[in-house]
Amino acid sequence: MENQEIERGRIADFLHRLNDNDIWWSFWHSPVAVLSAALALFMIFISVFASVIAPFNPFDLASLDLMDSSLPPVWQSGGDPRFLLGTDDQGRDILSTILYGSRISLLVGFVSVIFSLILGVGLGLISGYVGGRTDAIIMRIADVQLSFPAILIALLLDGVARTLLPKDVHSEIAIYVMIFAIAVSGWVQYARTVRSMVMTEKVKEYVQAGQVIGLGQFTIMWRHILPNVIGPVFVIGTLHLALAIIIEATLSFLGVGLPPTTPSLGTLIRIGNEYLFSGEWWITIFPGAALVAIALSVNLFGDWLRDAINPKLL
Amino acid sequence: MRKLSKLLSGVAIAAIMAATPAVAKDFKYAFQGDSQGLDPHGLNETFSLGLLGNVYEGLTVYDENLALVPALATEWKTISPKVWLIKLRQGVKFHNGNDFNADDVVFSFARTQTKGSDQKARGGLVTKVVKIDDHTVELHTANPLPVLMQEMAFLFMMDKEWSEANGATEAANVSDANEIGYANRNSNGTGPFMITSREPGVKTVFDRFDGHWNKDLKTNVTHVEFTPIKEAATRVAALLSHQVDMVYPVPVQDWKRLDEAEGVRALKGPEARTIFLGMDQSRDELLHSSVKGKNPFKDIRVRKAFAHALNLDAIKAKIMRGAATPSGLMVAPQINGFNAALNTPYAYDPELSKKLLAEAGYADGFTLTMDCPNNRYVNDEKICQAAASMLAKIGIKIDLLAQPKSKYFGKVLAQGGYDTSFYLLGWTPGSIDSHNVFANLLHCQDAENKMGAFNLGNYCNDRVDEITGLVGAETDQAKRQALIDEGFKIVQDEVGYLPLHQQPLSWGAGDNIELNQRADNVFDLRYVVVK
Amino acid sequence: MISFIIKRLLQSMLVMLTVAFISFGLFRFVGDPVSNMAGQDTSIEDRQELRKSLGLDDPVYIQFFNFTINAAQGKFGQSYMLREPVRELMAKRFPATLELALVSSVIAMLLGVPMGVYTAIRRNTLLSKAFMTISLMGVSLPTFLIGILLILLFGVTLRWLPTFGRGDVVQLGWWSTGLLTASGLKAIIMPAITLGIFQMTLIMRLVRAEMMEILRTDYIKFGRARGLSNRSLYFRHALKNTLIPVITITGLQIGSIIAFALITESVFQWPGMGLLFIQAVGNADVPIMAAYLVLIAFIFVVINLIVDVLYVIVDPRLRASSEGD
Amino acid sequence: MSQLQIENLTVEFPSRKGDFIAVQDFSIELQAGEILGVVGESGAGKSTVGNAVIGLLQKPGHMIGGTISLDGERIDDLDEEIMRAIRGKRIGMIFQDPLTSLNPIETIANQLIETIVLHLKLSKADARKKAVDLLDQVGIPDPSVRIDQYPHQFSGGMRQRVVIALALCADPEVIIADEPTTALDVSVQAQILDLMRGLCRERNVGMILITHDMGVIAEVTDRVAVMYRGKLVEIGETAQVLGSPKHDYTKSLISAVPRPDKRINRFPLVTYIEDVGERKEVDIANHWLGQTQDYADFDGPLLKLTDLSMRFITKHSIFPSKRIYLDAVKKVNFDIKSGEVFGIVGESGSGKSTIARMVTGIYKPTGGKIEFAGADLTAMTTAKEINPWRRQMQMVFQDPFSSLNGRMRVEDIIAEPIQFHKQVSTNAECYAIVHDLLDIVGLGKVAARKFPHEFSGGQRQRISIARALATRPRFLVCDEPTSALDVSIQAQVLNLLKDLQEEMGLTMMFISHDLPVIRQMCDRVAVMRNGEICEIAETEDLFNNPKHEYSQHLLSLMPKFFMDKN
Repeated sequence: MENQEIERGRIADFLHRLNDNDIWWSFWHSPVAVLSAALALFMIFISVFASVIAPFNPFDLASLDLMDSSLPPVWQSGGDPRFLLGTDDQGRDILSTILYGSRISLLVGFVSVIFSLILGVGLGLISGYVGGRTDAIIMRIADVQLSFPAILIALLLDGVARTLLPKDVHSEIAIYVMIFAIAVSGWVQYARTVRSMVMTEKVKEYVQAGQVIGLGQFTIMWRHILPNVIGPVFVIGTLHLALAIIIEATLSFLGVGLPPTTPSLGTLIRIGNEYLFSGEWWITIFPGAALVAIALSVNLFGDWLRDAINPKLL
Repeated sequence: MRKLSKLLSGVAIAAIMAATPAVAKDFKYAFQGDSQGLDPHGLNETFSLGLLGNVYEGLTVYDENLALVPALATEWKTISPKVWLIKLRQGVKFHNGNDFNADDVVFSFARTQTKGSDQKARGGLVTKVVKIDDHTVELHTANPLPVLMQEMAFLFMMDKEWSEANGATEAANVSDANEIGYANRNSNGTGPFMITSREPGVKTVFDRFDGHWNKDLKTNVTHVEFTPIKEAATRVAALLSHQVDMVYPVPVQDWKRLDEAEGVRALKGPEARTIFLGMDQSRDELLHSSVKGKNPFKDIRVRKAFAHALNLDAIKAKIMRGAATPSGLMVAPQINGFNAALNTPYAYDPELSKKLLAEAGYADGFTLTMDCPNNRYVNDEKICQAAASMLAKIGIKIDLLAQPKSKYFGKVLAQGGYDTSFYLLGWTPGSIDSHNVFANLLHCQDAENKMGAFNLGNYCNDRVDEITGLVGAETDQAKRQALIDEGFKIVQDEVGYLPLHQQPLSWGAGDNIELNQRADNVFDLRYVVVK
Repeated sequence: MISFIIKRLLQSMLVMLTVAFISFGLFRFVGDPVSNMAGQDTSIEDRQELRKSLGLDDPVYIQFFNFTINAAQGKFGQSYMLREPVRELMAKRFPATLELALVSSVIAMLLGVPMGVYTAIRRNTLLSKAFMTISLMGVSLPTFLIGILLILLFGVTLRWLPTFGRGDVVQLGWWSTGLLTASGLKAIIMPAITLGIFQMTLIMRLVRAEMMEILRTDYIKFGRARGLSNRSLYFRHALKNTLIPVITITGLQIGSIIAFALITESVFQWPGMGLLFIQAVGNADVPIMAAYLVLIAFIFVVINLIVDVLYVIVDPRLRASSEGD
Repeated sequence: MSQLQIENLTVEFPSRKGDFIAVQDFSIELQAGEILGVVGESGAGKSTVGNAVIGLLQKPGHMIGGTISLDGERIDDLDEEIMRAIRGKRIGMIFQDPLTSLNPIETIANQLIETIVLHLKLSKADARKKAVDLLDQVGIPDPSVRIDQYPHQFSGGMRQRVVIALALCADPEVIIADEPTTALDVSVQAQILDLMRGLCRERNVGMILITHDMGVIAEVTDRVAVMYRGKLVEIGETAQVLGSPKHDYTKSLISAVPRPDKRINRFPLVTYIEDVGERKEVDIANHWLGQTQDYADFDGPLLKLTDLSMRFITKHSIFPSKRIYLDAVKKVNFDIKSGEVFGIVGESGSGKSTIARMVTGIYKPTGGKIEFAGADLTAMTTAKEINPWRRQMQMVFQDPFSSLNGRMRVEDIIAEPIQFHKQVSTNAECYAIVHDLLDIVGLGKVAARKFPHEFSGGQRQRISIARALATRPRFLVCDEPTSALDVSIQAQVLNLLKDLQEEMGLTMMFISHDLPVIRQMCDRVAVMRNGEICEIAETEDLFNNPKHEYSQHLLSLMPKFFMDKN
């Protein structure tokens, strides 16, 4: 009972604070931010519940019938009412595949961003706080990695994983390989941002206050510095999410991404690209639009967030 | 480069223009890859050999209908089962003006056996070359070999003097980082075209060789530019926008677009390549399967179940857009030894498949990894996907491992230890004869005698092995055909392979271009006419 | 200054060695070059022979040692795929890629800088918001999609621009340029735009952020209080300060543009290093892949060095501190 | 006629939480050659007045009433173009921070010449000649050489001279100087003020001098206007306003200024001063906070520094011989007795803060010994060994805005040291103590669940003090605890520190650059310069009879207005 009281008090407290919060306020007063967030949430929602919403399960090979393949959307002549947006070359329902594909794209995006965020923030914290030789080594590695764009690194890692890992398990682990590759290619930006922020934060007096109390380095980093540098990290994370989704699509487009039996949006676009000239535009255009919708909404939101939190970030 | 030289020597060019026939015709074409160097004894690969076939010539050549016709040899006959007497064409000149003679033949055969050569097998068919006179040679083989002259169509003759003068007496050796084979970057053949400039992977320019022995060639083309374009969409776009006159291959689904578009057309034709699925029938346990302790493919009921689960007509209609010929045999109609009577595909009957599987003890199916190339054959990966979904319907769960050809072949071929359980492969017998199929695909694996090297699943039947030997040596056509039929029948009954179809040739060209689309997918400039 | 440069050079060498190691190490285990070099009829013994002659049977460290020694001399051996010396292949392809990268950088700069300045000065105008949103399209549309759409529109439908290749090139010594012929200029338009869009977005946003930051500084406020005109404030004082980081980042980006170009090159069949690389990956052509990686790292290191030195020249604050050496 | 006339100026800043009136009904007149001070605490609206005059109000602020006239002509309603011609030409402006007021990538010459050419239409060569003259006038040695240098090659004081030259370069009639000396050290400050006064007199230029510093007002202004919350509360001759203020606010403001001339027990509390925390009386003797029995008694100095040194590397190099060092603290020795308040005074860079940071363990000394209650802290290496001692000494920092972690609630900030040192067993107990501490420092329990940004500077400094007290320390280091605060708030915080010191019997090390504050707070004082101690003396002795030359110099720079008054 008493706990409930306290809890209610806390919620009221939170709501009050939220109402008072400039970011929250500016969010509700920016139509672009609201719209893009709504679109992003919508895309996330439909992909999370893809298995409920989608009329078919395109990953279930036994359910595909080759004779249903390459059907146009319903409103075109030859369309089949079962397939709202038409079918692809293997008879997969495009709508269902987009839903499942978005799920994969978002999953790859989110998990790889979280991966590289943890890696980058961790290394950035250590680099910025400890300094000296540790810093030099970490930043040198970052420099080397920066000389190769993410797509190249992901291409390499993917290639290596394909060669080194047993082939049987390949299609099952392809998605993890992809996540790992994108994650590893993205940590540098977090690390650099966090590092430079830590360098400015660590000379601030609240950090010294922690030292005077006797707190250990880890506690100071974790409890004091991290919460103060995390804001911009989320901005980068948001923008990186869009980038990760695009990298995934590009890798899949280049044919080193996810296998066509479990197509992501990028794989679908690659498949569809082969049919652009033959007039089966729906195989490319609908997944393409879905991809752009996800990337654009996430980017617009991230862009707004950047302006709200720290316009100096890139 | 060209531009500059044009600028510099306008007068000279005008003079040449006046000298050459009034009709100077340019022709541009594109393929998905480039020739791997210009050395005629370099890579034994269809496209490279096809491209070089315009520059170099063998003793024989295939005509537009894949019939063997004389080229540098005018006559040949066996003077004993293992010895062939060859009359060489007279008055043939290399591009540099040297005469072609018997010394060049002896030299060329010797060159195929040098370190960097990839033509060792083909050249090795001939164990000895004896010069009789300047325009007569004897070829000795280890065994009686009726198909020898077919093989000679892709064994190109080089100029001994030129090779010696330029240090190109050995085939280009890729292992030496510093020494670049001269013949790899320069050419001097007897063919109707000579390469005048080349940037590997970017552009190769051919000009007509006026001194060619055959003045009756169909082509009126004098200048050719070849560009590799890797992306199919870019390639088709290049044709659609008339930046090139001809491209190949064209995705089958783009035929409609090409036919509808103004001024271009799709060229379709049957290719002599048979696409089939193979199964590992020799290991006691499959390398990549959920079934442990036994090999389901050793059970003919399982092989049959697979055979009846595949809907070849659906693959033809949907994936190949109607452009394939479903096949019941391992050879195409163009191949010597093909018998239409035997060419009946397994019937599509998934219910039967389920029943067979249940009988074999796999009522719940099993999981299996399928190896598939994704850039080698027409729609190769899509066929595998379709097969996977068809097999899924009878309870077989396929994990599809589709890879670029380099990785695919590295895994499934001999050098990868035949690391596969279930795979898709395509085969065109280079000699356009069924014997090639028996030797490579149907014979038990026998590394020692270089037999069955591409029988990846090691399908093995003693009688078939026996037939292979007999067919190779049999010269009586009727007897030979009977042996071939017997062999194919055995393989068919035992479901040794799952033939799918002969894939189509799929090219695209401008309406003003007349050309010959040969069934072995070789594009021969000799038949190109620009209107 | 000299010790600064020496320090930088040492660092660069370390970077190069690392990259050499990585590129060697990674590619040592990717693909099987032998299966590419041998045709389908080549016997197993011949394949073994080939492996041996390529040195693929040596211990790994010996292979790496040989690799590094050769790489330092620019010798990467022969391409398995094209049977040409990699050094010459790269030299032939390099101008195409560099021209593409430079033209797209120039396009990105010419569009990105004014747009960035505009959006920083007139933050709340409609045009400014339109720029911001449109520029986001540049990072939300995958490069390959942009390329395909451009080809469809301008190449196939309108037939204004060539859909592939470099057009006619003119040879200036060993350098081949497509910028001196009409067809070459036409050919570079679409690939350069495709490649430059991402860059343009980046530059525009960078300029905007820096500009806004600088417009808030005291010296701009003080300049205003002295009655300086907006033009002088924006372009003489603010933009000049803005351009220092912008040039740095753009410079550093050239390295990654060159590498990033591989997608564009592959879509437009642009005969550059990226195309070569993609083809090499498909064919497990180790020498080309290794050379490409090392070359990219080398370009990066060189640009880095140049930018560092330029930085010192442009920024008087740094000049003073490095003079102290 | 007055040169500059401001009548009924009212400036509004609209915001989503309501419109904020920054300046209300403000009227002053400035005569030629006169220096008019505008004084007030932060947020009083004094800078807004200056910005309004040159028409550069920060957006979205705007004038909603009143007029501004220059030589009888209205200038507040002019077009931007015409106004721009007035800025710099007729009204010059000087800002607070000389380090950021100059474009770092342009030479001084370029910046001067650009402005001169713009306003005086001279040729470049003539403009350059004039620029060199100007630099000479503002006291920059060797001006013809130095003019081609970049701003970073000048020291802070020299840069402010350049800024003044820039403000003067078009011979304006009026100068507005907004806190022109706040960022400078005392000795430099005096020189700059002298220079400005001289230039105004010489050129008969009127100047509005905006500052929060009563000392500066007393030093240079002829008349002074006192602002409080956007309104003008009092204006008059400087001597009259400072000597016998009429308005209550002025009175409280002046009384809050620490007196350099004599030591008083407590600063008088004046009702007009905001931010007064109602201290709730807590019986400290019987409270947990008073239970400091676990400290062993110790005879002799509580803190003893022996040859304490700190050397920083300012330029790294692989070769030791090429490294450049800074000796921030050079072999310093002193003792602090139990219960004493020991002051350290010195200008910026003298090493006083470095000593504080070494004592509290933020920096590791490069030489010497720190003994605390007889234990050699410098010899301890493990946290376990040193933490019991850490608990006994705490620190109050200078900047109330950065010394509190903005992401933590106030109660968590204060609870952290208690929890870390495991001084109580339950969370409930801990937070009860935290609430009492908040009462003690005059914030009350209501502050507990808020975040630091919801508090003003003075309140934050109270939180900082509460945190420092949370470990029941017996030694407190205060590093410039009030230098970032307004003078009235400073008085509050200093009173609080004095109260606490007496109630808890704390020993204190009090660091400040402000001599009057030192005099009010400390029992003994060390004067530091360049990392060395010049003199240690009883406070009163030092102020009455400084022995060291540098001490004498420092004392001579003290603002004189109280001395004049008496």
